[in-house]
Amino acid sequence: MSITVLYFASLREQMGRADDHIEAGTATTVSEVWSRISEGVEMPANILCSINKEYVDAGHSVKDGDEVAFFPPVTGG
Amino acid sequence: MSITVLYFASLREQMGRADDHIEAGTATTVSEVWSRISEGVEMPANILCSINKEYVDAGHSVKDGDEVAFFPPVTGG
Amino acid sequence: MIQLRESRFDPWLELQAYQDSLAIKGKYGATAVFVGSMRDFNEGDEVRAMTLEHYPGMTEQYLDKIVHEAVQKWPLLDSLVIHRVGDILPDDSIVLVAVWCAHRASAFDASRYIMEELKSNAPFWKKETLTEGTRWVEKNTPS
Amino acid sequence: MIQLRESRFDPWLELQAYQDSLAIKGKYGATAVFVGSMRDFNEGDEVRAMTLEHYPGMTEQYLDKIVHEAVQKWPLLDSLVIHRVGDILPDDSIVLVAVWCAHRASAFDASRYIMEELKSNAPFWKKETLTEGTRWVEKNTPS
Repeated sequence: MSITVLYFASLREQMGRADDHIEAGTATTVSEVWSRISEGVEMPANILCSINKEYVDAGHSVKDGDEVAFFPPVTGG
Repeated sequence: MSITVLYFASLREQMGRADDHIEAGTATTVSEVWSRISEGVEMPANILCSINKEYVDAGHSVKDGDEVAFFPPVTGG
Repeated sequence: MIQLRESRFDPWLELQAYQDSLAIKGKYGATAVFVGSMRDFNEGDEVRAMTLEHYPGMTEQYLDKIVHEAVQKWPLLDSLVIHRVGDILPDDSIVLVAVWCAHRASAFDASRYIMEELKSNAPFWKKETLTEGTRWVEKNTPS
Repeated sequence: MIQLRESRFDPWLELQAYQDSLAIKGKYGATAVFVGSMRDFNEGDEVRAMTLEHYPGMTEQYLDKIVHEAVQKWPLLDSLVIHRVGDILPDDSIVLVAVWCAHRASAFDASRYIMEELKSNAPFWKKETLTEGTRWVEKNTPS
């Protein structure tokens, strides 16, 4: 199961990279993806998550081929 | 005591003139000015009044040299 | 700035020129604008033209009062109010209200306040030319 | 229409050109516009420049969603949303939101709704260049 993970803004800088491509187990969730890519760092409460460019909660399930993104609070406009 | 009276919009057309110049008694009010110029027609409830270009109630007193105006509800913008 | 105009104006070019003249560049983060235009249809009837009457002197004074009230209520950096008078055709701009503020809440609130006060109380009167005959607009709709 | 722009735009010329292209002349009585501009001062510090990051694809999709929600809620005749991305300087326009309606209440409500939803949820991130160093803007103020 192959998943693309994207990071934006300050989180991208903290991660030191813009994306990851991971092979997850069969069934997984956004928070499990976070655990995989963060090497045990807890997900900050204000981090937002999306799957395939739609907002989701951290508990949302992730399927093969999904694009998962993590980013800080938005500051446009 | 000389008073200028102005009419605007539909009221001006109903009066058939844009203004009057009247000699009132010593002390008078906006409604008394109306009575003088309207020949007994009661002031419609929605007519607005001003003295010297400031909104006033019909009971407001009028003094020598004042410019009194009567006009219908406003419809700008 | 407050202006009555007897001829057609382009609200966007007015805004461009006015904003360009302001010495507050980099200070405003929020500009809120309202433009009222003449529709070709009102109260179920086709409207061909319109005449906007005002009370010279009182109208300007009343617009000034509204803007001063807005300045008391919100931190406005600048404002522009332009209102047409005289003969107007469909699609013409009738009124432009613009405010410049540091932040957006006050810009939204102040522009709407100025427009509502203008519609409710500023001495202007519209007379519509229909397909047959003319009629005075009797009252503005509350917002 | 929704657009992301990588270079400076003049909101008033954009509005002039866009409105001129609309086939709704005489139908709209109310246009409400909001323009957000870059200030040279934020959170007590001088700001020299700014970079606006976005999430290509999701940002456009989210702006589209907001406008569709507004169309469900109010009778919009048309709308225009332009948002800058990339490198920005003080006094540059960051965002333009404009709506055209028959009547003013829906124009005021819809333009503010679109702006508030955009500020709250559309995926954009500002990084400021100060006199010394850079910093990410941490959150937008609620209106």
